[in-house]
Amino acid sequence: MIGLQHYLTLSAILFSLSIAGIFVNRRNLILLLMCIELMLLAVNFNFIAFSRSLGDETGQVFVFFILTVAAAEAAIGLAILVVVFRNRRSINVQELDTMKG
Amino acid sequence: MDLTTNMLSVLIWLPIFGGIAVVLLGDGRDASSGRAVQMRWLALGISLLTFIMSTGLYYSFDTSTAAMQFVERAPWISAFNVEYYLGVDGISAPLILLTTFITPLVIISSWDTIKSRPAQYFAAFLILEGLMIGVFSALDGVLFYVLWEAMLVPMFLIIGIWGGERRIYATLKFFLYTFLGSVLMLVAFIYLYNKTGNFNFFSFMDVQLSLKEQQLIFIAFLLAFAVKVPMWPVHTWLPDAHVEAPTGGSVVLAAIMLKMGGYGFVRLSLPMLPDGSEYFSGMMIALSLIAVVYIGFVALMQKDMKKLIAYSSIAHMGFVTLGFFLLWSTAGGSGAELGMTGGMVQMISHGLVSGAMFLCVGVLYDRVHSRQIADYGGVANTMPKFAAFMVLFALANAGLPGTSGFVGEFMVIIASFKANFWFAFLAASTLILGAAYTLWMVKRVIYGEVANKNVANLLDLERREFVVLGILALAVLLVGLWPAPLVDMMSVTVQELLKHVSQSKLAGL
Amino acid sequence: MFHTILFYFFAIVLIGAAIGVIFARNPVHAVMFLVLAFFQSAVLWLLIEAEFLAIVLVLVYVGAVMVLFLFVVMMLDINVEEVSGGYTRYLPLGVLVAVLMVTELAQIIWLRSTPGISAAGFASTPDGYSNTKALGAVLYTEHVYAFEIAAVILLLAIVAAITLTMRKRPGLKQQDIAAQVAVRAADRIRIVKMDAVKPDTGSEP
Amino acid sequence: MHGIHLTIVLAPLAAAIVAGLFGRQIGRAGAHWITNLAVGSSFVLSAMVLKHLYLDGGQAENYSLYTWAVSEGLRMEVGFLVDRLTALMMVVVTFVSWMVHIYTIGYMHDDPGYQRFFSYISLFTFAMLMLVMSNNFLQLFFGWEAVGVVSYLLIGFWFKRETAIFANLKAFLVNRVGDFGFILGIAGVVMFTNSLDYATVFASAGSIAAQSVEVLPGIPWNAMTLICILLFIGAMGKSAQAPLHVWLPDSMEGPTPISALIHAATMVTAGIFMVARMSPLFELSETALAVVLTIGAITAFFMGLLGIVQNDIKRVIAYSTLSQLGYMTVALGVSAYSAAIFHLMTHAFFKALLFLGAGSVIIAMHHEQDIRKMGGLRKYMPITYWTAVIGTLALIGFPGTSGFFSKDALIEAVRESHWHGQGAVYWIAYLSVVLGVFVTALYSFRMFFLVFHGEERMDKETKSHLHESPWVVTVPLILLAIPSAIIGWFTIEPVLFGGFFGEAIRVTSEHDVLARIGETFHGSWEFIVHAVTAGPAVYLALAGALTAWFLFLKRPDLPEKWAEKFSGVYNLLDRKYYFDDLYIKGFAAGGRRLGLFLWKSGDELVIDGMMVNGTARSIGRFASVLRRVQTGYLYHYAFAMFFGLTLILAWLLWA
Repeated sequence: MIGLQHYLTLSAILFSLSIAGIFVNRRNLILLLMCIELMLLAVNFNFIAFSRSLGDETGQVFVFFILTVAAAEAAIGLAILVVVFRNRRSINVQELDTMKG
Repeated sequence: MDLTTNMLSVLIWLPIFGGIAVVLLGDGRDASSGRAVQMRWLALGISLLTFIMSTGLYYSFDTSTAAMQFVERAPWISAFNVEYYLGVDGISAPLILLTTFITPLVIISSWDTIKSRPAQYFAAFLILEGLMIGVFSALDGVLFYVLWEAMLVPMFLIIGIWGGERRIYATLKFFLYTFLGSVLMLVAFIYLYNKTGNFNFFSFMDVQLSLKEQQLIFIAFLLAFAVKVPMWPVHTWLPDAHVEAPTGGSVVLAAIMLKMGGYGFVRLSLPMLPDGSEYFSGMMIALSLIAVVYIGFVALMQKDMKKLIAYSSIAHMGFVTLGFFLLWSTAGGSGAELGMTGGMVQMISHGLVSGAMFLCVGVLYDRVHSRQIADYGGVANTMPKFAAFMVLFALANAGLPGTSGFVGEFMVIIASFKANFWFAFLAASTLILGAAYTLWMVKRVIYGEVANKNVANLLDLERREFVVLGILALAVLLVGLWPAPLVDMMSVTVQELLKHVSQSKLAGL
Repeated sequence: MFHTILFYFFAIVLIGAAIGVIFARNPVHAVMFLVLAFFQSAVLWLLIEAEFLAIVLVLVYVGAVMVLFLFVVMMLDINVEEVSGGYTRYLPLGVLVAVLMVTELAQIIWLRSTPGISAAGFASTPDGYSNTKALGAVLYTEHVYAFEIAAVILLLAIVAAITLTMRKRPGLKQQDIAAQVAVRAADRIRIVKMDAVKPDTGSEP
Repeated sequence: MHGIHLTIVLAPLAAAIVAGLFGRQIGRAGAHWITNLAVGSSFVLSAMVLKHLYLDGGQAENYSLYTWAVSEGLRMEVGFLVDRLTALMMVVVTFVSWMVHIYTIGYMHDDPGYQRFFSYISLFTFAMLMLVMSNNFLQLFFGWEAVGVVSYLLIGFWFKRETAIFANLKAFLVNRVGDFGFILGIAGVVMFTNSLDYATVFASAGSIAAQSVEVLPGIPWNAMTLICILLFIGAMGKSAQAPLHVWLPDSMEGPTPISALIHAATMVTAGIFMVARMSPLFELSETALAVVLTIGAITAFFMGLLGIVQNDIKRVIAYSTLSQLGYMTVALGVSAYSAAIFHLMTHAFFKALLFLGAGSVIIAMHHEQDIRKMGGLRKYMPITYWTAVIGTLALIGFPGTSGFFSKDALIEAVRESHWHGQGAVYWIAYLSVVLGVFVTALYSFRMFFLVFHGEERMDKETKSHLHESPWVVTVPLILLAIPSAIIGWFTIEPVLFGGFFGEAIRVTSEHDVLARIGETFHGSWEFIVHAVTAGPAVYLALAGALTAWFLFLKRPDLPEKWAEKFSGVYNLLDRKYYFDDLYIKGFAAGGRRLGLFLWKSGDELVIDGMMVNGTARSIGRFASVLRRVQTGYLYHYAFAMFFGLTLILAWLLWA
């Protein structure tokens, strides 16, 4: 029987993959944003799985909000990305090092 | 609004809101703009109003009780039992009066010498005034701490923006020194809070603490207060800060902010940690005496007038801490009250005298733009009125009887003799050293032939400067000739305090 | 049993799509993989009767957000050659961390979880249960403030995205209202003082 | 009487304030009128007080004006104790002060700081009166320091002169060394009696003497000895006793009127007055009295010797003052307090007279003070000359003059003071005062002859302008010459033997040398006859005068030859026993060097360099290593976060 643990495992794998993605893709800001989307998806999996397991809809409400915020975040992130690209003609993350101490 | 019940709040918030108003209404332009002129009048008006209100504090102050007066109490952060708890007793009331007295003088003295952003400058002083009054009247740990730290900000700005050439170094040193010290005070407050469940000073006084606890808390407090006083060896920020600060900043720093340290000792360390204080009293006395003697010698060799006065401040504040910690060295506590009263009077007197000395240096600096002793000589030839004031204040600084500088020193020396001959011996050496460094400076600056063209072109005091120095001179003489009102204000509170201090907290454990 | 097979099938496709997102050379391909991942997730959510969110995921995410991504990817003239590649250097470390993470999480999930939870599948929903209805019932009552805030956040995102990406083109003629209001007479007119010039009478015959 | 006391004190103060603050408004004449009026009326009132207390048999009054402060039961008050001792001092002070006020009108006539000067000397009168009229230690200390400050201001009156401002700083600092001991003494008094009031302290003097303190651990000291010696250190500073005498000769940089007023007649005698006032305390410590005696004897003799080699007219008188102060101190040391005060009084008159006479000479010589450039002034300045004769005779103790009575009585007292034992102390004291008489006569007449007799060594220009001083200068000279000449004759009996001071001065019976002399005293004339027939002092004085005549009028070449021959001794005297060198090069320079060391090595190197900035530097170094971690790449930070997370998880799981 497929239960909570399967979903959580799937979510963990998805999460780890997106982390690996963030490490691996250091040239492309868009891919980083996509990895973040993937990460949020993994989180959503957890919420839904627990919500079902506990029989409490609040978890799903959370997912709803996460989706909202993620959409907003994607919109702003992409807008920033466009501005960055416009200013620097590149979306290479390794060139964004103004925080260097 | 009933003034007697809300007196302290009014005294705190009137200058703060006044300062904010001055900032909001003033523009960033230089002193020549009409707006700036209006703003300094506004600032002066607010500070004078505060002073007039504070005289009400003096008149309705009841000298026969040691209890807190003008108490205001309201919950502030109820989750932690933090209160907006104000009150004054004989220890804090004179200091508040000193604050409200000095601030208008500072504003008048900087009337048109601050060229850039005068409105902000005056506002900083007003806000600082309110915060300082707050520190002196706060009876809640968190309130005290918040005001204590907030006070640094205007001072930081005053030195950092309107200061001299090395102002950044000086401000950083000033800020880090004082801030590092006071952080531990917060830790101590939190520890006490864990014991008592609130931040009320009185519950801190009543709580039973083991010797170990008292020692640790004492050290935490000591760092905060010793830096402010400043005691040897954590004094080196003071000369730098003074040298770089604008005249008004130096005056407030020396006259009032240094008193925070002494005030902290009497308000917190002594009554809350009697056994810790006893344990460390020998060290405190030793440090105080080192301050008196060591700093006296160091001051002798200073080439910069402000540095010299700054060093002399350290030496004079040594008397304050010496007087406070005599209790355990005297036979049967005889002399403790005298010493503590002497320390308190010394704080007030030092506020007047060192403030006046810095104003004198400011008068010269405004004209010649140098603080070096070597750049002057024979000032008395061109500025006779100024010379008279300078000599008077110098003599007060050297502890001449009849001026305020004498009162505290006399009491402390007498009290320390009761403790130990050598304490008095070392303390009394200030009679020689104080006269030596102050009058040697006077000799090189005021007396002699006109040294150079700058001095030859000096103009004597303007009416504004004359008024400021004249008022201070009167105050110095008044306190020197008749200190009884001041002493009476303190005496009952000091007695009560000593009762607290001499009661060991270990007995109940 | 059927459920189980479906789950594993979609899960494997989902993981494959995720790997695709990470390693795709072309950003457009990456976006397409991501779309696939979202579809798979939606199906998996359907499997555990979270119908509303599954549909929303498809509609909002795939329909709007992913399209936005595609737009941006296509709009920006990204040099694919420069952008892709070079990830091999960090690959071992990334994989190591990922594997470590998965191992740890799996251990928590399978070995250290509360005994009661690990046992069976999800409890079946009662008859006449509507996921959408139940969700709506809490969303508009208990979480109505959060809901409102979410709306504000979306509005903020719209405004932010527009202000960030809007730019002034040099050729464009625009009204600067603030400048018009703040203007003073002195800025507009300049009085020039000159010596009065008399008509040269001397040369007149 | 309270109103009168208050007027006596406050009139000079008010005049000083008016002349000082409103000098420009009231003008020069206004300044000297108001101050003269004030001090003159103070004198008249003081004389009334004295008359009331002595002739009318009035009671001494002791009352407080107001409470300065109260703390821990210690009442610090301001008040007056007016008994005969005080009244005598008041009369002397106000009289000399008034004379000097009048004299100043002439002496400072052309000085731009005219009003300031009058303000200062009036202020001084106020301070001195506060000192002598005090009924407690606090006010005593106030007056003590206040006269010191006015002295400081007056020595540096011509503040453009480098020497003057050096001298005034030196004077103040040396005085402060004395005050250092004085305030410790006061603190000691408070420690044992918890009172500052004379009456209370004197009443419990016995209990102080019964206690002991350990200043150095393990060595108990009698408390009274400690207190008295500390108090006497204050007196040493103010009354310029060796080794704290160095400031007085230098103080001659001030204008001559104040040399007469402050550095001869009044302020420097404050120490003598104070010890006499404290007689109930000093009586109880023979050790302290022995110290007083020794210090006084050393000062009396050795400072007198210095007077012989000085060439500045004022410095000669200054060293003479030192020597005479030594005499007074000796009298204190043998418990002959009345004799000390008596000598103080006569000395005030004749020394003020000598100083003012010297000032008159200086005016005539156009501010030339070197006696080697004077001579033969007798015929140009008859009044000055004759008053100087009286002053000099009084100084050397010529029979019949006031100085004779006081000094001879004093020497007699020393001779009788066998209770000090027959040891070194007694003989040092006795020989000093006796030989001192010879020395006094020698330097006094040396100066007198060099100035008024012999060849005229001044240049032509000066000589052509020589003339007698105006009446404002000569009248005070005459008025001072009268008491210098005769006051001893009339007052010796009541002051020394008639119990004039009554309760003000307390002497235990075994110390009471004056009573012993009094047994053989049968009037002033008898006293003169006795001195001429019995004592060596009168003959020594005459010998000194003759020696001076021989050396400086008859054979003026001899002194120079001797100076070369005995150059070691001469240098020792000329350099004033190297005290100045010791203080300036030793203590002052040492203090400065110590200050520099503490500042540069202590403050700047150790505290600031190593502790404060050192901490900052090491934090900086540590940070510059740490900052490499901050690459600025967001993904590095994210990576660090995740890596940390996995590590924490791993730790939680497998640790």
